[in-house]
Amino acid sequence: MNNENGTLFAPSSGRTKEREKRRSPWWEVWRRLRRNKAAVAGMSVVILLVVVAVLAPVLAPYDPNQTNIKMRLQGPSSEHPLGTDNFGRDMLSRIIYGSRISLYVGFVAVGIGAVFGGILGAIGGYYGGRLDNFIMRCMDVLLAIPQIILAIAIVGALGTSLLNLMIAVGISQLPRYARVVRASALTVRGQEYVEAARAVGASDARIILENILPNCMAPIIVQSTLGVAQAILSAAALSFLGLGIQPPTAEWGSMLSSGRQFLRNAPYLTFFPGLAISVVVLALNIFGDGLRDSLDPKLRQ
Amino acid sequence: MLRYFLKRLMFLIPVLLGVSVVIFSIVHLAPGDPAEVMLGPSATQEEITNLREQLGLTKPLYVQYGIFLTNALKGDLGRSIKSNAPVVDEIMERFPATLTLAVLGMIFAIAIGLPLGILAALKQNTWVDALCSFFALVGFSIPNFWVGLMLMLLLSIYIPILPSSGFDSWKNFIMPTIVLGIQTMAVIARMTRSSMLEVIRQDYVRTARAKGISDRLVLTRHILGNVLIPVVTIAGIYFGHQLGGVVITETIFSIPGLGRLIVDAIRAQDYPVVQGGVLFFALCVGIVNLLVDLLYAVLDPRIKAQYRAAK
Amino acid sequence: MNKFRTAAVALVLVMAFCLPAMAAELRLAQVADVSSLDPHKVSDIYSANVIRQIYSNLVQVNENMEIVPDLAEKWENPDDLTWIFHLRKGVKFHNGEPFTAAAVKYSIERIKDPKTASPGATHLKEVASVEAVDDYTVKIVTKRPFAPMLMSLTRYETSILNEKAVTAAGADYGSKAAVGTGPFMFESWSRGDKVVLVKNPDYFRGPAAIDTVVYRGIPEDATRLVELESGGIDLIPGNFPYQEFANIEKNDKYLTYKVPAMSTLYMGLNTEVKPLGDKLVRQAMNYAVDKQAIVDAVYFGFAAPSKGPLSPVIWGFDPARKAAYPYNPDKARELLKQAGYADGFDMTIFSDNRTERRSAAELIQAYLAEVGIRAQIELMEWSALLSTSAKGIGGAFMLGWTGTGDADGGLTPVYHSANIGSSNRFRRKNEALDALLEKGTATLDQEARKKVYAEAQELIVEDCPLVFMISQELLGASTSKVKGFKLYPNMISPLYSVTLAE
Amino acid sequence: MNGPLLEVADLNVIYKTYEGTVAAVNGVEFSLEAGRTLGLVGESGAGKTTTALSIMGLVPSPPGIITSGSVNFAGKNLLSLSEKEMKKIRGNHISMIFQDPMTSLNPVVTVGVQISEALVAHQNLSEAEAEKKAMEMLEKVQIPGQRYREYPHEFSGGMRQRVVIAMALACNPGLIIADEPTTALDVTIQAQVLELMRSLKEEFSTAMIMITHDLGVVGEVCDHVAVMYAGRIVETGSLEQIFGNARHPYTLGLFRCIPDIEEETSKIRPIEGLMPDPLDLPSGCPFHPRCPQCMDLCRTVVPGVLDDGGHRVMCHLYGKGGAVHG
Amino acid sequence: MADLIKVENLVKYFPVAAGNVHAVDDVSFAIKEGETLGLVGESGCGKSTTGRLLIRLIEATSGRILYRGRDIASADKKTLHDMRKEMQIIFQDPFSSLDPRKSIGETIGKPLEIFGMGSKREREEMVDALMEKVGLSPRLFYKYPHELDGGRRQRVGIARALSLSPSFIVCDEPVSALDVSIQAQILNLLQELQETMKLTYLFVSHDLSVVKHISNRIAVMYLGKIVESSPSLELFSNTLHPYSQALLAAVPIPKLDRKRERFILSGGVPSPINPPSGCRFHTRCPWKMDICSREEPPLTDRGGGHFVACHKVK
Repeated sequence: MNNENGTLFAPSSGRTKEREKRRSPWWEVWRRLRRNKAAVAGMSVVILLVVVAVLAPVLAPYDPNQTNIKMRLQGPSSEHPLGTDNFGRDMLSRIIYGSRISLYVGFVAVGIGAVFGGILGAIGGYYGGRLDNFIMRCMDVLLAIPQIILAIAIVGALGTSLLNLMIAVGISQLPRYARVVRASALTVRGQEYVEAARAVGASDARIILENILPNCMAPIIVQSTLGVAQAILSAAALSFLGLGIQPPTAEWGSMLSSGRQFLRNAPYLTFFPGLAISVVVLALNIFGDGLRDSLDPKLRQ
Repeated sequence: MLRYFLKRLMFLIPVLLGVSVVIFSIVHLAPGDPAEVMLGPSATQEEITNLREQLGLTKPLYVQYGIFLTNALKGDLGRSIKSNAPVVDEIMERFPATLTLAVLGMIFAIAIGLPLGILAALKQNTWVDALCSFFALVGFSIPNFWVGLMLMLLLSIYIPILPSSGFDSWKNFIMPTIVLGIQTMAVIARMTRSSMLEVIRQDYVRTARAKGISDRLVLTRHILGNVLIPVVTIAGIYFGHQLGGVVITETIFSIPGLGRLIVDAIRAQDYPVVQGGVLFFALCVGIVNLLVDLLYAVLDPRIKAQYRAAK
Repeated sequence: MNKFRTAAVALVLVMAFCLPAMAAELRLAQVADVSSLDPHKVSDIYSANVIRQIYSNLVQVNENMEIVPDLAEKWENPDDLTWIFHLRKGVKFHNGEPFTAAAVKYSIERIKDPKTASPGATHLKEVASVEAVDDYTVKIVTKRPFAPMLMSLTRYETSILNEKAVTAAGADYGSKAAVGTGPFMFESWSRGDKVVLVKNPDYFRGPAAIDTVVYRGIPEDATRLVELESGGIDLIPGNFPYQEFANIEKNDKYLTYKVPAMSTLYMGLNTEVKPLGDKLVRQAMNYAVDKQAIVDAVYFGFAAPSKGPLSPVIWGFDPARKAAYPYNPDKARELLKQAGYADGFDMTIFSDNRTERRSAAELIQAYLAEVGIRAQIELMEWSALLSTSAKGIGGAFMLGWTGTGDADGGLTPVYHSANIGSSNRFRRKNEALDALLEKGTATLDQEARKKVYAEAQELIVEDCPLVFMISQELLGASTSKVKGFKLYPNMISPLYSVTLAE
Repeated sequence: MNGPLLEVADLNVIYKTYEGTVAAVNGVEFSLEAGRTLGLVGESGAGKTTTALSIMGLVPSPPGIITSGSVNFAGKNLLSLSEKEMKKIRGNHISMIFQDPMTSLNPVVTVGVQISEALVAHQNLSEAEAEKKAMEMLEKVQIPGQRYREYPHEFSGGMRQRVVIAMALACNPGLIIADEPTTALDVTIQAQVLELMRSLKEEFSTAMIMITHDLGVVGEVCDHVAVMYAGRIVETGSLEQIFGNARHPYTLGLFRCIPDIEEETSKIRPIEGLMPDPLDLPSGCPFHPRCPQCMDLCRTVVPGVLDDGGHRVMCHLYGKGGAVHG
Repeated sequence: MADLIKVENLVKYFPVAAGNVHAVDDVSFAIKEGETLGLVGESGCGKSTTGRLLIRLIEATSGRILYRGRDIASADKKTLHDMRKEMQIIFQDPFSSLDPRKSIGETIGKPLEIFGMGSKREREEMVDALMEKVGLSPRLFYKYPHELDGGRRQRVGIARALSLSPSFIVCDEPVSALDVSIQAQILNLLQELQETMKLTYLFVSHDLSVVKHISNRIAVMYLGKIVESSPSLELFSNTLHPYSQALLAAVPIPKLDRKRERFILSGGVPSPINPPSGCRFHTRCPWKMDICSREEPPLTDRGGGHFVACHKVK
């Protein structure tokens, strides 16, 4: 037998060797992403939105919840660029504050969906067999119920609140993360480097954590970006149906919903919140598309 | 092959069972009580208790579920608490509107989405592609309820040429079809484009081109046949999605469909209607998936062979 | 032969021209489709409207909410417990069956039968027995002197049904069949969409002027309005969007209707929740909210601040009453200080998602904030709100009350301590009030009753287990060709006298 | 016909990518007589496939651009033909066999249709006639004609490659370009397919360009050999000239890399170093960084071509060097 | 030299919908310490499965694997873990065998980390030494696989396998995905390492010339069975089994004037799900006799350690 403990490879003379700079695969992704003009534009809008959400108190010209009956239903003017609603609240301020809720809902709902869906998918994909089968059948059940109806039922059961809305949207998105992660876990599991890791004695937990999950990240990230967009849409749809956001919180979907009764006299009450949702979702989708292209190993060659 | 489909049909059973358990638990978990809704705010405790008993709501939940399940197996989904009409009748009376909408939406989505995707892929990296792709992306991103309201504003209020509610004439269907189909249209266009681009790169397309056959033949025979498979998959998935989307469309355009029935029932805690309606939706989704599988067999001989081989 | 042919052609032509004019069709849009046409099984106003056209009652209310004869031509009280009704003769059900006292007995007993589980049973809970003295005389005996009896019998829930029709249809009664003695007969119901009624040529007051009535359910305010404008419907009998009313009033293409409603909107307070048990706090809250602002903002002026627990159109309303608790934030702050809440407190307002209630809650929240009360709004499904508030909700709740049209129906269920746990959602026991309410029910002398109720109203305003809000107005509109439509305060307007002009 | 069937001169192809410009083919020149077989040998990335696609007019564009050169086939410069005219050549006068028989057949179209469509397109045959001819072609590649209506998935790998061969031969083209036709196959199947190709080539007297990385395959089927390295043909000549008297250090290196199965003990001597980065080709002779006989001259000057009785070498060792040929 | 590894009646079936895939069906062989056994055959013959079974990357259906006399086919988890230090594997595909999200240094150092050898710093230095050993510049420590060409990646794979200084390495087609010039470099490297580190190889390949070049003994597999096995040179000078002969004849040789008989098999390899009865090769065998489809020929010694499983060979 050879020398024990790998002493054959005695440490080479000191750390004199110069190494080339570390450039992680993410750097590569970023480089490709940067070249995609549309993706950069989408990302900029998303970043802008985050900035707006964070700086809402600074940016908003008025208190979003300050009612002023005398000033209600004023069309866009220099004083109120986007007009006022039926309580005389400034629409611009409400839309600015609304970005907070939309982003919050989007990210938390996706967080819920991605974490639980991802765990279920990774377990199913790595271990396979009956466990996988059971998990996937459960996902089938969730998929068989139209998303929005499932979400309505969940909100109905848990009660109307922002948190419950996020849970409902998260749960209804869960299957897609489970499926995406499972699919890539299945692919990764079959890769020789996973076999190699087992050959050098890595445990299941180590393989899942160090090999499977990092290599599933690309689809998870892409799916999550697009998922945030979808979650914002779903949450807005639920708010539109009158579920989820407590008044007087400024939220785009519920603003749109309550503006609807003034569709004839004050269409700007529905127009602007809808436009805001569209722009954000569009930006996220464009960014997600760009990210997908940058992460796609097929385009890497 | 028939056996394969019968088997697939059997696989629907556990899914439907799962759906019934999930939805039964969710609706019964909700606070509130259909008896109270029916009797209104003036009801006395006694009246509520009496009605609850009449409705069988005083029994333990598992017993209620058992009763529901045994009856459901006999094709009896119970009677609506609100209207006392058989749930099956309620569903069947509203299903045609929903089905019409969903099918029209799908036809719209395919009729617009498919050519759009093909065009974009054929003109890859030109302004035509950019325009088509952007159009699809916008269709994918704008909230459909907003589209509905804006269409209504434009076509019923500003230029009043289309009715804003009801479903009596073909005119009634134009706006709802667009609202319902727009997202699917976008998805199909995107899927068609990416699938086209993938197929175009395939060796067999290069082989076909190396044979010197016409571009039209390459497109129709060698590309489209293979493009359609993922497109059919996504269309199938979105058909189910559209069934959910009808909730919004039906609300905006006051169309008496299944989506609104279920949502109203959820809100009124009309348990039998919720359960029956959701189960029916799940069944539709299952059947559509099955049809998609059948379509695969038509489109792809490999899959057909698999079905044949499956026991 | 030739002549005959000419005549036939002429006839066809005349018919062709006349047909559209002859088949006068009235199309109405309500907020929702009906849920059932079995009067004993429903409790929603939209079904009630259709039921009102199909069925008759022993007695009815007119547009001033006064009791008038319907199937009963006259009635008397031989003693405090007995009601004798003399019925109209020669009345036929839509299925051809004659209307007799047996039908009355059957209908009342069906409502009272626990197996029916009728939401309307509450109105007849004091009835001890019904007896058909002869074919055209009915005797009803109550358990105790029950003054609101007549008002109860005007309710759509106590419509008179035909036993044969009910038995024949079985479980499908109300969805596939509905047989009454009213001016219109049930023709068809496409679920979720519309109900079609046709005129009853044998109606005992003579056939109605319009041939067909189509009730549609259009939940969206905007859509309903667009439909009226585009000619899709002729009439919106109530629930006209407030924000649009001023515009349409100006437009002479439309007729508008406006009456004070029987219903009131209030914010109930669970008096078991701290500090809402403190009367000073409750009064402070009443002073803190500017009700006129809610009238303006939410109802666009089509409402009035409440003068007490009853709407002015309810029988028994004390006309001497002034607005309860006019807006006075200083007084509110003072009262709060007095109660030991100078720094205010935190509370929750529960509401369902109906626009008016939610909007009112938002404004209330803003006004309460001005006196230091930090209220949070929590939206719930209607069913959850009903259920939770009956069991004792954790704060205030937005609710409306319509009652029966009689002061008893407007007060007893909501304020009598016997109803704590169900319809007394304030969970407030006031023995003096209980006594007054009981007395009001038992006093058959109407003038004496009014005094009792005036006292009760004062007591409630003073004790205020709720924040009084507004009494709203009912708004409706139609195209100008609709003639003779009257909007009733109870929102159940008969269409018998409506005609359609060319 | 006079002169060679195919004459490629000064062919240059680049690919424009985000990373930069890849010089895939650099001044390739060769010719091929009717009925003869040329082996185009080289390692991956040498530009073999791009050369083939250039002849077919199928260089994917974007990103590929043919910057200069001519491809004379039967007297016509293919590079100057319109797409429409090119379509008449493709599959009719020149056809191509791709590497992977698993992916070069359309999975949803029957093999019969895939064979007959070229016949319908080029030979004015009716569907029925084309079907009959296609069945004959199947028989020719030793597949029963009645399997005409089957789909590719019903055939094994070796059979699929035979279908592809039938497809390529259907119109009896003057030239077949076979791009690594047996690389994806097992050795015993490879032997079958090579044998089949050899006999069919005789029967149809078709010229062929055999693209391969396997010198053994070249030895089995080719008359002429061209060795490619980094987009250039570094050595070309008859089979005897190359196998018997290889001169370019790269060609020599290639032979030394392969373990000799017929010798008792074999020594292999690898070519040191790596293939050059196509984005950044070395100056001078592209092989110089790996060349054991590298001279100063090699580092700066692209060697010219020395022609010795048809045996052409592009190396400074054999010429005065300096001038780029042509 | 003693047998380092000895395999007895190794069987591996993969259950699929249509039955069992007979991937490896009753295979026995032994490898002497410091030697190389070449396992050759066409795709799907079970050679790679055999390699993986040997180091228990997949579990055998039945059979014994003796490593230095110890049965490791049934070793428990702990023993298995320790065994990893002794037995390693080099994979075929230099693309999929390296985790794209890990730098070269991490990949090579991972086994050391798992077995807790040295401090982080020491491990890094060991990795540097390993990299030099396999001809990689330690400058590449932080490079990621996608930045390297196939040959270098394969060197990374080799370095990873060597990091625990094993005695036995399964080389699963280590050069078949490489260009010829690189292939030669790797083959030489493997031989060099074998000499300096006294390694024992199981060399799995479909390429007869490569196998011949590197192996001491060669076993030819067909449809999950070893049909012939003999010392390397003997196999080429005295090929006995008809399949081996066909395989040998099929190899194209880059030489002029070769004198070889044409021997081309007809048809393809039958399905391993329901392999042919008797001798599995009988469906393609030019010498087929009646007995061949009925009885399975045993693998018997024809002298000098030359085993063959054929009814015809006497």
